[in-house]
Amino acid sequence: MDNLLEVKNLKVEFELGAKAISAVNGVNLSIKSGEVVVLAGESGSGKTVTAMALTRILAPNARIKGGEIIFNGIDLLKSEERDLVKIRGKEIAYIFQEPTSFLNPVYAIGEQISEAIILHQGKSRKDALQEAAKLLESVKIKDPQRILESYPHQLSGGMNQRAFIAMSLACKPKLLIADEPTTSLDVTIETEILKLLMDLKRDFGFSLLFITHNLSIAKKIADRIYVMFRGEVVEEGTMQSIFVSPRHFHTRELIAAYEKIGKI
Amino acid sequence: MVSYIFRRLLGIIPLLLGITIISFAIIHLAPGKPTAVEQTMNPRVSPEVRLRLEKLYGLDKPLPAQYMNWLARLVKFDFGRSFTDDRLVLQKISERIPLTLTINILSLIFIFLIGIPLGVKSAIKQGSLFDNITTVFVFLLFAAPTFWLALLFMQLFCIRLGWLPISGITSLDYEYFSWWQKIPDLARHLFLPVLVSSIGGLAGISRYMRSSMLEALHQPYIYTARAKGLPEASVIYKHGLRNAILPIVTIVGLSIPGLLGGSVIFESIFALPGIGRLFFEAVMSRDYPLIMAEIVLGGVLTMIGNLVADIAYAYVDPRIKYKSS
Amino acid sequence: MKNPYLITGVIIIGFLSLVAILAPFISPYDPAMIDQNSLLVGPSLKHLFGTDSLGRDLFSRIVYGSRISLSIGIIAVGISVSLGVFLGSLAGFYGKVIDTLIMRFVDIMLCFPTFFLILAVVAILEPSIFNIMIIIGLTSWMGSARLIRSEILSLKEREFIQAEKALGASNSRIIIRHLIPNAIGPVLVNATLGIAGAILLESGLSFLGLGVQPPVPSWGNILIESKATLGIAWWITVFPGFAILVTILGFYFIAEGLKKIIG
Amino acid sequence: MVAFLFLPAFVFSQDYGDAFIEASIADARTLVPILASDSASSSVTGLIFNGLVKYDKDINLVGDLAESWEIEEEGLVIVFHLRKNVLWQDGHRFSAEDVEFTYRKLIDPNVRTPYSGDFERVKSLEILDDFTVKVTYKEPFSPGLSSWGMPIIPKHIFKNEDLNKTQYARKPVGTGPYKFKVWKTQEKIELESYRDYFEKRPYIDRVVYRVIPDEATIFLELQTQGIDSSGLSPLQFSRQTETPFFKQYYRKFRLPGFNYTYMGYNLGNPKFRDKRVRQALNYAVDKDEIIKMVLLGYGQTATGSYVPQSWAFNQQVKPVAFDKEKAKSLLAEAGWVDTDNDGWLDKDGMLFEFTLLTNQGNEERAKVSQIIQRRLKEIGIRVKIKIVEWSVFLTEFIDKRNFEAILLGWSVPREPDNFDIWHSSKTKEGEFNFIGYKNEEVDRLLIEARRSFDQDFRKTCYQRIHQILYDEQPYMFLFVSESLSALHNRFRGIKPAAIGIGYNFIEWWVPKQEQKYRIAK
Repeated sequence: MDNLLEVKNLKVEFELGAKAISAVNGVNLSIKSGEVVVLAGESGSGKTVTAMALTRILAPNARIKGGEIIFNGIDLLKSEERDLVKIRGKEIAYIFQEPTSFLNPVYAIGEQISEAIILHQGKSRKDALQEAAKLLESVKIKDPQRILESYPHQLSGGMNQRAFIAMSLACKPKLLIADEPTTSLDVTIETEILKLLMDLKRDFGFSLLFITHNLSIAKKIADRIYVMFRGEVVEEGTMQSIFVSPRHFHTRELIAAYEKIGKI
Repeated sequence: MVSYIFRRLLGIIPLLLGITIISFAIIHLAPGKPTAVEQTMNPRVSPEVRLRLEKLYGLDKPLPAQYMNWLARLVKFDFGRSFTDDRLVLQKISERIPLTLTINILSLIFIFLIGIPLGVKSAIKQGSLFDNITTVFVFLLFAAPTFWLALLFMQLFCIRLGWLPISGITSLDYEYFSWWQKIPDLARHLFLPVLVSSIGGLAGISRYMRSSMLEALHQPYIYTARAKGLPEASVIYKHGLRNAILPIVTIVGLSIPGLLGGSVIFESIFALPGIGRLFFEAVMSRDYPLIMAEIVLGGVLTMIGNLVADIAYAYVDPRIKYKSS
Repeated sequence: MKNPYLITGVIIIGFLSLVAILAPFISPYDPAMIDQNSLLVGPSLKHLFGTDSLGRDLFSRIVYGSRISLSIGIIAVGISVSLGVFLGSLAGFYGKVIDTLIMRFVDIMLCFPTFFLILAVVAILEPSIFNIMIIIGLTSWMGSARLIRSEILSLKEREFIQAEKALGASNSRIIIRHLIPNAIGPVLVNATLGIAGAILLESGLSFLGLGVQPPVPSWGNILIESKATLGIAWWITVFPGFAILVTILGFYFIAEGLKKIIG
Repeated sequence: MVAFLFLPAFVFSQDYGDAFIEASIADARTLVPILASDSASSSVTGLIFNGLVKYDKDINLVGDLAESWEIEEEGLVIVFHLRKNVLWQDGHRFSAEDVEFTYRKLIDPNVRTPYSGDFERVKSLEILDDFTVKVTYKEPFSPGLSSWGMPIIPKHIFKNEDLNKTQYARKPVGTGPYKFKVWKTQEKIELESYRDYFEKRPYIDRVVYRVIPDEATIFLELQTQGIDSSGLSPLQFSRQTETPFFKQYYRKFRLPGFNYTYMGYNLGNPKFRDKRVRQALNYAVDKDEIIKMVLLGYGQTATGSYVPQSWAFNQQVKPVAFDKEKAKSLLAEAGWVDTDNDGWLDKDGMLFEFTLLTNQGNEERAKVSQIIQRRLKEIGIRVKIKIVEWSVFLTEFIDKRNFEAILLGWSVPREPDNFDIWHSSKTKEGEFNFIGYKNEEVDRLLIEARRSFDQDFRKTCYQRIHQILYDEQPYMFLFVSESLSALHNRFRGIKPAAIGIGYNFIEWWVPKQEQKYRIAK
């Protein structure tokens, strides 16, 4: 199986006034088609920055200082913005941590989902809304019409996250990047969402890059795992290899945290 | 919603009472009596006459009685007559309204038309040369005393270049003009006043818009919009601007009392018969009924403005809904 | 150059404050010295900024004027901020009746045509520097009060305040040691803008003849003379106008810089 | 020379038309002339209405609506013979009824007129026939004659109106050379010529008063020819209008003023009770310097309550020369010396300092007070300057006698009777002898003069008063300022005289080819 995505020696810096702070420093990772890869690490370790860098949607003061991001054989770092916008949302889609704030408060859910469909598939607004309703059904939402007309603040976090997932899947992406999608939700909803994601993966057949600080989640879903620490990947391997013989102290810390939670 | 508005309107009454009692006390307890603004003593005006005039104005009664009297008439929308020329106060105010309103509305349009794009552009290009130049430029406008700027403009546009008339609203032969001559004539007269009265607001709105837009552009949903593959223009204008512009609605509401307010300074310089001068002269000549009427008008408008701002905001921002309970 | 606005602003205002403090050493003449032989003389080595219509040295008047104008701005805003912070923190911290009362009062003051109050007081009680400072202060505190109140409302639920309370700290200690210092950022920005506003307001009052009265030189009343000398004494238009402009700009820059620091 | 020869031809071809645009710093308050006390209202009503008498160019009383008059019974009675050919601007005939009506309204306590004082001395007013009116005074009152310069208002318009609230306050009907046309509040008042005016049809068709509340704007308007006439400050007169533009388009006029500025002492204050102190102060202040600095030379030293062009003025009274030493020695005589060498005079342990009070909004007075402050400092007197708003100035300081010294000015009426200012009975609150001046001779002369219609006798009285006042120095008389103005030079027919230039306004005209504004319908 070829790599769907291959990241080589990625470096990202942030400009803060006159200073530059390195956030990602030479990350290498790869994802094969259909694979579930977890990117683990404590907050601030550079996971999210890495994820955002993949389609270059970083904050304006971030600078990609080097490396390659090869997706489907194309180096995204060398692509023009106009080519990138065709990949974002269509080939590579994202789910974020806090669905309620990552959804635009002034547009109804339907509007936000259909936006990408109209854009990437050239459908009419009416067709796009129908498509959106179907997508909502596929994320196990019972009354899609009501949700389509609702605004984010009117829905619960879990509901918003389902809607968000539906939005991300609108164009059947090859790669879904989920950045701590369950962190802001409570545990029962977390389980539901995780289950949903895995079901959807089966149905839609995307690869999943799942970012979390929580190894218990990783253990449930991951084929392979990368552990990041201070902007670098410090360990990679299958779940088993990492749990059995963690080499880096940070991995051991994460495992310790997991075991502590497990005991409670 | 209806009951919400009703409750808010009821809430105006105690505030208004507070305002009027304070102002009534201030203006009546303050030294000075209703006299001509004219700064000459006229030996032909005998002191007996002055006393008689005071009696005719009812100023010999105790203050609370005067206030109750005034309040009783206010309930019937009777604001009384001006001390200076015995004309109905309402009439004196209302004849100033069209001009004041015109200038203020034109200024408001001008402010929004220029200020919003300027602020948005600054925010998008945050830190760029454009941003820094507009920031400094806007601060400069803000920093200049109005009358000074007005005089500089007059010397430049009216004397040096001779493009615009100095003051007034119309040319003297205006009545003999046909409509296609009237409109440019009005425009030429109003240009500088509108420009000068816009400057503060222009600077304010563009700064406000800049920070509001900056805030919007740093919101998480902007990343979502980008991640969806939306073109940058769509990201900025559809997702950023729409959110950033919401508070402007509030500002429009809050501008309502300002629409009927005037600035005595630029009205004096441009010789415009606006409300600002009326109020100023009323204060200087201790024209109590007129002062009180303007305070009531100002207070009511401010409160209505706040209400309109709140309602309008609820209307445009789906996050806010007033419970009608 | 991390914060160019702040640095520029501080340099400008620092320089002006220095000028104000050192006025007697800087000015070459007594600012009130009338000289009937040099009425309206243009800038020269003898009179750097020229003279006014009483033959007084404009440079000296502007230098001394900086004392008046800056102190009007700073003291007026000092009054307004103290009042605003005091009432705002009372309202925010104690809530309930006190909050309602204070905020109603704020509402009344906000609906009040403040310009009228200023006019009335200044016109009626003579426009001394003192009165102008006080009245500007007394009519401009509402913004600070609202800001501090809302900051405190959100702060007081935070853990460290709850912890202090649990440890039995007195209310005034919590307010003064914890709430106000944490909430003061936006108020400072507001205050800086307020100083600028007060200086401009004084010049506006001068236009109406209600500013600081001569012979005391304020930038406002110096600039006003430019009206009477239109076209023949550009220096009276330019120098005091620029003094005001640069000062206000300085304060705006500081405010902008502060905003950046608070984030 | 050639031009002179052709002059008569021009005289015959005086053209009608054009407009005269004047700036007014304030709007008129009312166009009911007997209520109007502000100068804006008065200058408008002055063109719309006539009194029975008026002053001619040499400041002599002549008939206006009255053709002639007789003074009878040793001044107790004045009989006015009215013009018979006068029509109100609405076509009604003017008659004695209107005069009587005006008088009734002037003394009606319910009418808010400030001018009742002079007319309350009238015992009765009788209509002898349609065009003859007999006015009987309680006692002879010579200033009464000039008080009949009060504009006469039409009975047929006002008889059923409350004068205080009448709509005609904003659309007056008079007998004068100009008819009311339109009043846009705070913007302009426009008049048009009354073709049937009893003297003659005025040449200028329209007169427009534009309200421009700011002096700087008025001057800028002159610079763009937006107005035809405006008063000028000394600085504008001497410097700002000395440009090719102004020389091309404007004529400037420099006329003697009817005013004087003074520093008045509160004579109840022990510091100022001693005449020598007041005289010393007069020596210590250099009036020439003030005139040079504040008026840029456009004025002269005042020596009393009358202006030099008035018949009451005493030429013999000469202003004292500026003399610091003389001032010091007079003060020393009065006991004021610097005993402790601190630079300030003292007496009985009391420092010589006082507050000089003046009103806001008058740049000239602010400057004068600063010059006086500096000069008095040189002889060891400390002056504080306090500038207060007009209404407060009147009610809190003047009326309550709550001042040490004031800097003020009087405008000087054509009628020299100034009983109200100097007579010792006029010191109550609200009256005008607020400095508390009392001199028996002056009191007597004031009364004798106002009881006599003999101008020579009155002249000796007033000249003596002039002399006494300058010697006693209840005021430090400072200066009489000239009235400076600019007038667009397309206007012809202007003949400056002692009284000013406006007296023959109906003779002014503009040649057709130079006319600027359209002809009114």
